[in-house]
Amino acid sequence: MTFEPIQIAWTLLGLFIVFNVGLLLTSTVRKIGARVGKRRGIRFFQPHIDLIKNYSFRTNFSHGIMFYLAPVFRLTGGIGIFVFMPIIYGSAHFSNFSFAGDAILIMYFIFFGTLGMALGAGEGAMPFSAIGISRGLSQVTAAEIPLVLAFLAVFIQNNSFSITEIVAAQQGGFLNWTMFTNPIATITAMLAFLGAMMRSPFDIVLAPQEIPVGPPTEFHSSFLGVLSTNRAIFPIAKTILYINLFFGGATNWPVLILKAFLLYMWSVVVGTVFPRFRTEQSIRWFMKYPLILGILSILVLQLG
Amino acid sequence: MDFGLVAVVVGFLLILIGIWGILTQKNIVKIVIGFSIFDTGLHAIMVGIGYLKGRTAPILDSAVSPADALTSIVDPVPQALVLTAIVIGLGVTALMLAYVVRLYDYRKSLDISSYEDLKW
Amino acid sequence: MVRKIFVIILLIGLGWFFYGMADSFHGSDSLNMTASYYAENGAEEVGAANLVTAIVVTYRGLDTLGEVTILFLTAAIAAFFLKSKEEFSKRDVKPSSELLQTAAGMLVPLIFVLGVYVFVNGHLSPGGGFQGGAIIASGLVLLLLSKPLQKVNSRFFALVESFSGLFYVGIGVAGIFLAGGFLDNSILPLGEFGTLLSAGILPVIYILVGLKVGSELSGLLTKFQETQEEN
Amino acid sequence: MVDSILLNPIYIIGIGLGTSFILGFFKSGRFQAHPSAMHSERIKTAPWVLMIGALTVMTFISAEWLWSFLFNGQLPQQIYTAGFEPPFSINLLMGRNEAFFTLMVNLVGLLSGLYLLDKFKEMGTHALSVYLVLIMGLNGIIMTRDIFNLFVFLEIASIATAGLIVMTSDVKALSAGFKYMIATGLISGFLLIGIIFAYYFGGSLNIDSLAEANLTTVQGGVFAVFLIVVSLLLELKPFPANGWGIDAYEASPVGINAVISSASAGATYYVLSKVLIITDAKWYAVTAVVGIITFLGSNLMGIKQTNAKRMLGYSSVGQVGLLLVILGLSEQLGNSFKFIIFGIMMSHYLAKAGLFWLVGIVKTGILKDWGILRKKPVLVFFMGTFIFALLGLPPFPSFFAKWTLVLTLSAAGLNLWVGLILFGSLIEAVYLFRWFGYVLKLDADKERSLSTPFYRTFPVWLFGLLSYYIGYVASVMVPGGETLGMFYLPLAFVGFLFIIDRYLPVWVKNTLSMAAMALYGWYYMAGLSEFRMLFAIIFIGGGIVTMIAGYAKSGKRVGFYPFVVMMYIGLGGLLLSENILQFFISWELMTLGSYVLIIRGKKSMPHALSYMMFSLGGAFLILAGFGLAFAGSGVSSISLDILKNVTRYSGLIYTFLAIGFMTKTAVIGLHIWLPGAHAEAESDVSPMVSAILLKAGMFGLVVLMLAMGSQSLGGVSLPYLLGWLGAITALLGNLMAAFQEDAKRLLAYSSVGQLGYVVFAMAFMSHLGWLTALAFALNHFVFKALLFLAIGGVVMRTKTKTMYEMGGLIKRMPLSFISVLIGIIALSGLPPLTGFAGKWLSYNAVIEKGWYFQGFLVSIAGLVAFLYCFRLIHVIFLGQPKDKFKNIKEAPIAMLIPQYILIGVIMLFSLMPNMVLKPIGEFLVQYFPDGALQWDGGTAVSSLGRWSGVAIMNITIGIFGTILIWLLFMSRKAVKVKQFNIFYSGEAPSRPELTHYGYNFFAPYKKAVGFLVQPLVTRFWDGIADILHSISDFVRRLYNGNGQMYAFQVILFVVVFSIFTIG
Amino acid sequence: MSLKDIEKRTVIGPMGEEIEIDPLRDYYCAATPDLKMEQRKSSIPIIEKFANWARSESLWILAFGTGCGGIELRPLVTPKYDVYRFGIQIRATPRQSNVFIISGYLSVKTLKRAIRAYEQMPSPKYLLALGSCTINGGMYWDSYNTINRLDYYLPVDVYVAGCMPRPESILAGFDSLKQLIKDGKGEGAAKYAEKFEWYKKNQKQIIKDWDMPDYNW
Repeated sequence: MTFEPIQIAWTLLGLFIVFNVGLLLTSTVRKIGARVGKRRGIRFFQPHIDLIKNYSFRTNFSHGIMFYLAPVFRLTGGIGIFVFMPIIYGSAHFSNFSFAGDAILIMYFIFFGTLGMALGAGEGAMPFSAIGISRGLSQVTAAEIPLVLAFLAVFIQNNSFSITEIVAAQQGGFLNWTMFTNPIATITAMLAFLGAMMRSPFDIVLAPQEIPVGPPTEFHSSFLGVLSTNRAIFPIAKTILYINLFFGGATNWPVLILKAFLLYMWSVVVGTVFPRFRTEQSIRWFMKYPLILGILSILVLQLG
Repeated sequence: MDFGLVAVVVGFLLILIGIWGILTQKNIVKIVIGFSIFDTGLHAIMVGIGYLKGRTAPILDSAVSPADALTSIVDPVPQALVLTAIVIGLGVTALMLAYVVRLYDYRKSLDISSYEDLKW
Repeated sequence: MVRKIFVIILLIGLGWFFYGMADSFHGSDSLNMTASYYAENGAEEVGAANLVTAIVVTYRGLDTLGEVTILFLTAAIAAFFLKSKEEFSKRDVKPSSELLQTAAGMLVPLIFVLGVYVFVNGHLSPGGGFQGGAIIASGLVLLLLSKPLQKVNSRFFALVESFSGLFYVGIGVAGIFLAGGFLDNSILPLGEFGTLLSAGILPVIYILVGLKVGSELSGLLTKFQETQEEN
Repeated sequence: MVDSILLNPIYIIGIGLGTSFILGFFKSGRFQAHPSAMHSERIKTAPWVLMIGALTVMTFISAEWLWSFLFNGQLPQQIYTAGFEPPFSINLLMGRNEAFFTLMVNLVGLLSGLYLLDKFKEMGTHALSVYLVLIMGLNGIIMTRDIFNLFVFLEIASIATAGLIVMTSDVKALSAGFKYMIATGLISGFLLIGIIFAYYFGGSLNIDSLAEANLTTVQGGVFAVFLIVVSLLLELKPFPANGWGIDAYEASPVGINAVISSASAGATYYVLSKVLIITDAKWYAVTAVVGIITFLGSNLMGIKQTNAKRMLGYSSVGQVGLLLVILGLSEQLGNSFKFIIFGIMMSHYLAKAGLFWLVGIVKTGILKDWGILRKKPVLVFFMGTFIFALLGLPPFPSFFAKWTLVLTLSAAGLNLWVGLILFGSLIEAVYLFRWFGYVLKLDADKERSLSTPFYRTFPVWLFGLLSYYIGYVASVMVPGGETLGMFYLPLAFVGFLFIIDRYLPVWVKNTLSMAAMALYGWYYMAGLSEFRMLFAIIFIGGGIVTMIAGYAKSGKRVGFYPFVVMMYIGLGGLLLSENILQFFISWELMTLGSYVLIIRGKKSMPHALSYMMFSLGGAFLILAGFGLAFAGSGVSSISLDILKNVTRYSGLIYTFLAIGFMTKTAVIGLHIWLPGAHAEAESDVSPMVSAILLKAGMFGLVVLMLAMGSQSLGGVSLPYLLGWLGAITALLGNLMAAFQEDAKRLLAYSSVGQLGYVVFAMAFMSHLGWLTALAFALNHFVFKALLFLAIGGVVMRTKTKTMYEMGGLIKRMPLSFISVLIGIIALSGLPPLTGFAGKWLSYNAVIEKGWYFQGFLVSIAGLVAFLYCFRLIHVIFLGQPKDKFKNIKEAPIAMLIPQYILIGVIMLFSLMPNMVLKPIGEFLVQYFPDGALQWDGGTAVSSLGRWSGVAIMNITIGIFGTILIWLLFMSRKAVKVKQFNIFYSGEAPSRPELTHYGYNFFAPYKKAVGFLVQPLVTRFWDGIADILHSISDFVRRLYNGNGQMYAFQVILFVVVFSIFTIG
Repeated sequence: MSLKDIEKRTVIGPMGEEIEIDPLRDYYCAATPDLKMEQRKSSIPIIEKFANWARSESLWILAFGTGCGGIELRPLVTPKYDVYRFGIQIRATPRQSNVFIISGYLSVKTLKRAIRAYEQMPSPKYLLALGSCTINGGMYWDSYNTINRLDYYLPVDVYVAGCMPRPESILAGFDSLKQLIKDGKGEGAAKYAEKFEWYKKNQKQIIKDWDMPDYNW
C-alpha cells in the first residue's frame, strides 16, 4: 500500500476520537464508582479539565534528559499502538499505517512505552518510583505469559499475523468470533488483559498508600499532562487490539466504542471485587491458571 | 638322575625363598641377604640349563681333545653368562649394602618402614 | 600377619608358574646351534683351551667389557657415596688376636700368588680374570681383619683400576684396526694351542680384567672398612 | 658430509668407556681417600670439560649417521664385535631408528651434563664417570642385537641411575635409591630367567635368530617370552607397579630426571619394540592393554599431586603408557605408525626434559609458588610451549601425531581405544593447565631471586625452539599437511609479534595487529561463499572494531597481542578450511589464543581452567566425531564434505560434533565456564570473547547442519532435541542473567541465553529458522560487543563491577549511557531497532514449523531479556549518583569510538534491514528452498505477516518528534535539579547509598521463579570433579612409600600378568 | 535529615584520589524561584482566563494533615459533601497538587516540613489556612514552639475561620478560593517569590536547625 499524506489526517482524526473516548471512559468509570458509593461523582468532563490544568502550570523542573524524554517515549508508545493497528475493519481511512507491521509489532511496541516510563522514573532518582518500576516490569512480563499463548492460539487458528485478516475471518455473525471458535484462548487473553490494565488486583505498581503513586511520582505539570494524555489513549488502543483479535473487530465507530466500553468494564468489575496481589503472588498466579489455560488453547487447536 | 633338572628345581626353590626373604623381612640387611639368595638361585638355574647328561666341563685339555669336543662337553654358553650374572649380582649387592650403610647413618634404624618419606 | 598371607598366596602363584617352567625343561641331549659352533671351531678360532674363557673374552667380549664397567660403576658410586669418617685413624680399636695375625702373615702371600696364577692362565685352566681378582680381594680382607689400624692406600687401587680399564678399551679399539673387529683377540698371533702364550691377546685382556677386578673389589672393601663406626 | 668417513658407531661405546676410565685418574675432588685432605677441594673444571667433549663426540656420531640415513640414503649397517658372525658373537646394528634414538639419548645427555655443572662440581669426578657410563649404557641398549648383552647394558643403566639418584644426598633420595635398587634387582632377575630359558628353547642369544625360532610355538618357549616381555614392561614402570619409578623421579636431581624421563624411557621403549618381534600378535595386544591402563592410571593420579617433580613423574609414566598403546596397536596403524611414534616421542622427549629443567631453575617443588617464574617472561613462554607440546595442541608434533592416530584408529574401527586415549589426555590436561594457571596467576614472594645462569637456560631455549621446528617438520609430513600453507604466514606474524612484544608500546602493536588482520581478511577472505562471508564480517570486521578499544590501555601489555592475533587467525582459519585438518587446527588455535586472553583477568584463574577443560573436552569430541566421519565415509579423503556422504554412525557423528561445537556456544549444561571467563576477563577482552568467539561454535553448527541435514540417534530426531535444548538455554540463561549483581556476569549469562536462542533457531532446519539464526548472530555480535565495551568503559572508570555500588552515572558518562540504551533496545527486540527483526522472524518460523511450545519458551525468554536489560541500565546509570563517583570522567575515547561505530551499524541495519536479510535469504534458498521471504521495497512479506523496518522507524521517529516538540513548547525553562530534590514525604534523604534501589532488583521474580535457576549444572560438574579427585586420592594410596610394598607390587604384576597371558 | 548529614566530608574516589563532598552544594539545586516564571501569564487574555478557569475547576489538594483540622477534610470526600463534584481531589504528592491546606497549629518542626512540601509544589499553588490556631496561633499563641502568624512564613491565599471550621465552611472556603483564582488573584506563589528574602528571614529566625537549601525544588 502506498502512503499518501491524507492518511495522516485520517489517523489524527481517529486519534482525536479515541483520545476523547478514553477520557470519557475514565470519567464514566469514576462516575459509576461514585454512584456505587452513593456519591454524585465527578462531572463527566472533569478529566478534560484536569488535563488542561496540568498543561497550564507555570513552573517545572527536570531531573535530567531521560526524565525529560520519558513522557515522550510513553506517549509515542501509546499512539504507536493505535497508529500501527487497523481500527475500523473495511474502511481504508481508519486502517492507519497498519501496512508497516502486524500483530507482532504491536505486541512488542507495548514495551516501547514501558521502557521509556521506566527510564524516566529511574532518572528521577526517587527510590519509590524505582520500586514501582521493578514491580511493574515483573508483573507486565508475567502477564505476557498467558498473552503470548492466547495470541499464538489466534495466529495458529488464522494462520496469519495481520490483524485485518484475523478480523476478516471473524466477520459474519458473532458466532465466528474467536470468543466462540476458541473460547479458552479468549479467557486466557482476558486474564492477561487484567494484568496489563494496572487495575486491582494487579495495581501494586501505582499503590497510593505504599509508594506515592509509584513510578509517575516525580512527574508534574506538562510532563504529567503528556502522561495523562497517554493514560487516555493507551488503554483504549490495547482494548481495540483485543477487540480485533477476539471479539470480531468493529465495522463502525459506535460498535467499537461500545465493545471498548464493555471490555473496559470487565477490568473495572474484577478490580472492585478482588483485593490487591503482592508482586510474587501475581507472578505465581499468572504461572498457574492462565498458563494452563493458554497451553490448553493451543493443544485444542493442534488436536481439533 | 638328571642333575640339570635338579639344579633348575633347586634354583627355583632358592628364588622363592629369596623372594620370601625380601617380602617379609623388615630389616633392610636381611632384604639384601634375600636378594643374594635370589641371585644364587638364579645362577643355579643358569648353570643347570647348560647341563647335558654324562658330559664334562668345556675345557679342551688332555682329557678332551678339540676334535671330539662336540660330543663330550657341556654347553659352555650358560657358564659364560653365569660368570657375568654373578659379577652383576655382586655389583648390585655391594651398592645395596652401601645404601644400607648410608640409610643407617641418617635414621639409625634398619627397619624398611621407617623410610617412607616419598609416598602418594 | 595379613601381609604374610598375601605373600604366601603370591609365592604359590609364582611357584605354580615356575613349576610350569621347570617341567617344560627336560634337558637336551645334544648341544644347540651356537654351543656346537663354539665346540667345533672355538679352539682354532680363538686358540684358548678353556672354551668358557674364549666365549667370555672374545666371542662375547662386549659382555665382559660391560661386566667390568658395572664393577667400575659400583666402585665409583661407592667412592662418592660413602663419606669416610674423618677421625678414621684415631679409632682406638683393640688389635686382632695373636693367632689371626700370624696366620694372616703366612696365608696372605699364598693367596695373592694363587690369585695371580688363576687369572694369568685363565685361558688354559678353569677360572680367569674375575675369579683371580676375587681371590686377591679375599686375601686383602684377611689382611684388613688382621691389622684393622693399618691404613691401605686406596689411591693406588684407583690408579690400577683406571689403567687396566683404559688398556682394556685400548685393546678393544685396536682390534678394529689390527684385527677383525672390536675386542678381536687375533691382534697377537694365536700361538701354539694349550701353551701360556696362546690365544692372542686374550690372556693379556684377562690379566687386565683380573687386576681391575682385584683392585676394584679391594677399593670397595677399604671403602666399607673406612666407614666403620666404633659401636 | 662425505659418507665414507662415517665414524664406526662402536666408538660411541669406546669413547664413553674410555673417557670414564680416564676420569678415574683425576683425584676424586670431593672426598680425598687420604684423610689429610680435610676440606672438600673443588675439582677443577677439566674433568667436566672432558666429559662434555666425550658427549659431544658421541652426539656428533649419531647425528652424522642420522643425517646420512635421511639424506644420503645410507643403508643400516651391522657392526660385528670380536670379528665373528652375529649368532655366535654380539653384533650391534646402526639403522635409522637406532641413529634417531641414540641421537635423542646423547643430545639430552649432553644438555643435562651441561645443566648439572654445579652439581657435578659438588659431587666430584666419580659422579662424572657414572653419568657418562649411564649415557653410554643407554646407547648400548639401543644398538645391541644380542639379548644378553641387552641385559648387561640394562643393568649398567639401572645401576648408574640408582647411583645418580643419590646426588641430592638427602634421606629421601637414599630411600628412593634403595627402593629403585630393590625393584630393578627383581626385574633384572626375572629378565635373566627369561633370557636363559629363551636361549634354552631358541638355541641362540641373538634377537634376530630368536625371532626365526618363533619361541611362542615351542612348548616351553611361551614362558621365556613371557618373562622377557614382562620384565621389559616392568622396566618401563607400568601403572600398578611403578611406585619405585615415581619415587625415583621425585628424589633424583633435575638433570638426571630429564635423562630418565626422556632418554632412558625412549631407549627402553625402543628395546621393547625390538624384542616384541620375537613374540606374536597376542603380546602386542597385551602391551597395548598395559599401556592404556598406565596412561589412564598415572594421569588420573597426577590430578592430586602438589609436588612438581612427582607430578611430572606421573605425566612421563603416562606418556610412556601412551607410547606402549601405539606400539601395541602398530599393525592396525599400518604405515602411519612410524609418523605417530615420531610425533608423540619427540614432543614427550622435548617437553619432559624442558619441564624438568624448568623445575631445576625454579628450584621449588611446591606447585603453588611457581609464580616466581613470571620474573623471566621468556621462561614462561617456553613453559607454555612445553605444556602445549605435551598436550598435543596445534603447532607441535604431538598434535599431528594424535590427529593421525585418531583418524587411523577410527578407520580401523577401534573406537573404544580412541575414547580412552582422548579421555586420558583430557585428564592430563587438567593438572598441567592447573599448573600453568598457578604460574600465570598466583603471586610469588617478591624477594626470592630467580637465578638463571646460561648453562641452565641454554638447554631450555634449545629444546623449546626445537619443538617448534619439529612441529613444522611434522606438519609437512602429516597426510594432508600440504594444505596447511594458509597457516604459515599468519603464524610467522605471531612469532614476529612474540619477538617485538617486550619492546614496543601498546598503540604500535595495536595498529600493527589491526593492519595485519585487515590484510589477512582482505587477502584470504575476498572470495568466500555467502554464509562464510557473513561470519568473516563478524570475525574479522568485528575483531578490528573491538580492537580499537585496545588503545585505551597503556604500557606494553606483554603477551597480549600475539595471542589476540592467534585467536583471530584461528577464527579466520575456520572459515577458510576445506578439510577437517585445517578446521581442527584453526579450532585449537582459537581455543589456545582465547585461553591466554581470558587468564589475563585478575581473578580469572579458576574460570580460565574450567574454560580450557570444556574447550578441550569439546575439541576432543570434535576430533572423535571427525575420526568417525573419516571412517564412516568410506572414502579416504579428509575434505570437509566427507560429512555429506557419511554412511555409518551418522547419528553418533552428529551428536559428537554438535556437543563439541556447543561447548563453545555454552548451551545449558556446558555453560558454567562462560560467566566466570567473560566476567573476569579484561575490559577489552570480554567483548571479543563474548561477541565473537561464541560465534565460532555457531559456525561449526552451521557447517555440520548444512552438511549432514537432520539426523536421528536411537529414534530421537536430533534437531528436535536441539530445539528444546536451545529454548531451555534461552529461558534459563536469561533468567539467571536477571538475578546477577555483577554487571559483566549479567552480560555473560545473557550471552548464554542469546546463543541458546541461536541454537534453537538453527534447529528448525527451515529457511526462516536459519534466516532468524544468521540475522540474529549478526545482531547479537553488534549489540553484545556494544554492551560489553560500554560496561567495560564504566568498569574501567569505577573500578568495580558490582552494579549497586554504581548509580546515577548518566550525568558523568552520558555517551556510555546512550550506547547502553541503544544496546538494550536492540537486545530486547523493541520495534524500531534490529532486535525486532529477529523476534518477528522467529515468530514466523515457529508458526510455520509448528514448534509452538518451544516458541513460547523463547518469547518468554525474550521478555526476561527485557528485564535484565532494564536492570543493567537502571542500576548503573540512573538512580542516585554515589559520592565516590562524583567526578569520574567519561569512558576513554578509545572505548567510545568502537561503540559509536557499532551504534552506526545498528542504525544502518534498522533503517535498511533488507540490505542484510535479502542476501542471506538468497543464499539460504539453495539449502532450504521453501518458505523464503519475499521482499517488496523495504517490507518483508512472509506467508503469515509483513514487517517494514523502514516504515516503522520513520513513523516512530515522526511521532516521537512531534510529541517532543509539543513537550519542549509546553515546558520551556525547566530548572535543572539535583539528586536530593525529590519528594521524600516532607523529609530529606540522608545519604545517596540509602536512597538507591539496585540491590536484588527483581526480588519478587526471584521469590516466584527462583527454583528454576538453582545451580544444578554447576553442582553436577563439581560432582564429577570431586569423583575424579577422590578416585585419584584413593588410587594413589597404593604407593605407601614402603620398599617392600613396591617389591610386592612388582611380583604381583608378574603373577597377575602370567595368569592373563598364559593362565 | 539531621545537621550531621550536611557536614562536609571527604571520600576516596575509584582512582584513590580524595573527593570533597559538601552535601548542601552537591545534593541540592541552589536556584531560587524565578519571579518571571512565577508570574508568567499567557499573552492572550482569553487563554489566561480559560487557564484560570481550568485551574479553579480542578483543585488537587496535597494530603498533608497538621493539627486537629485534618479530620475535617475527611468528610469532604463522603457522599454528604462529595467535593469531587467541584473537581476537587486529594493527591498524594506535592508534585501533582496545586492546593496546600494547613489544618491546625504549626509547631516549628511541622513548619519546616510544611515549607519543604509547599516549595516542592509547582506554581501556581494556593495555600488554604483553616482555623484560628493556624492563623494566629489560637490557644497556643504563647506556646514556646508554635508559630503565631502563618502569613509571616508562607503566603496564605484564603483563611477559613473557626476553631476547626466544619466541612460546610471549608466548602465555602473552596468557593471563595475558586472565585479568587477565576479573578486571576490566586498569586500566592508569585508573592512568595517576590518577597522571598523576607519570608526566608522569618523562617530562619524561627527554625534554628536549618539544614535545608534556601529553596527546596
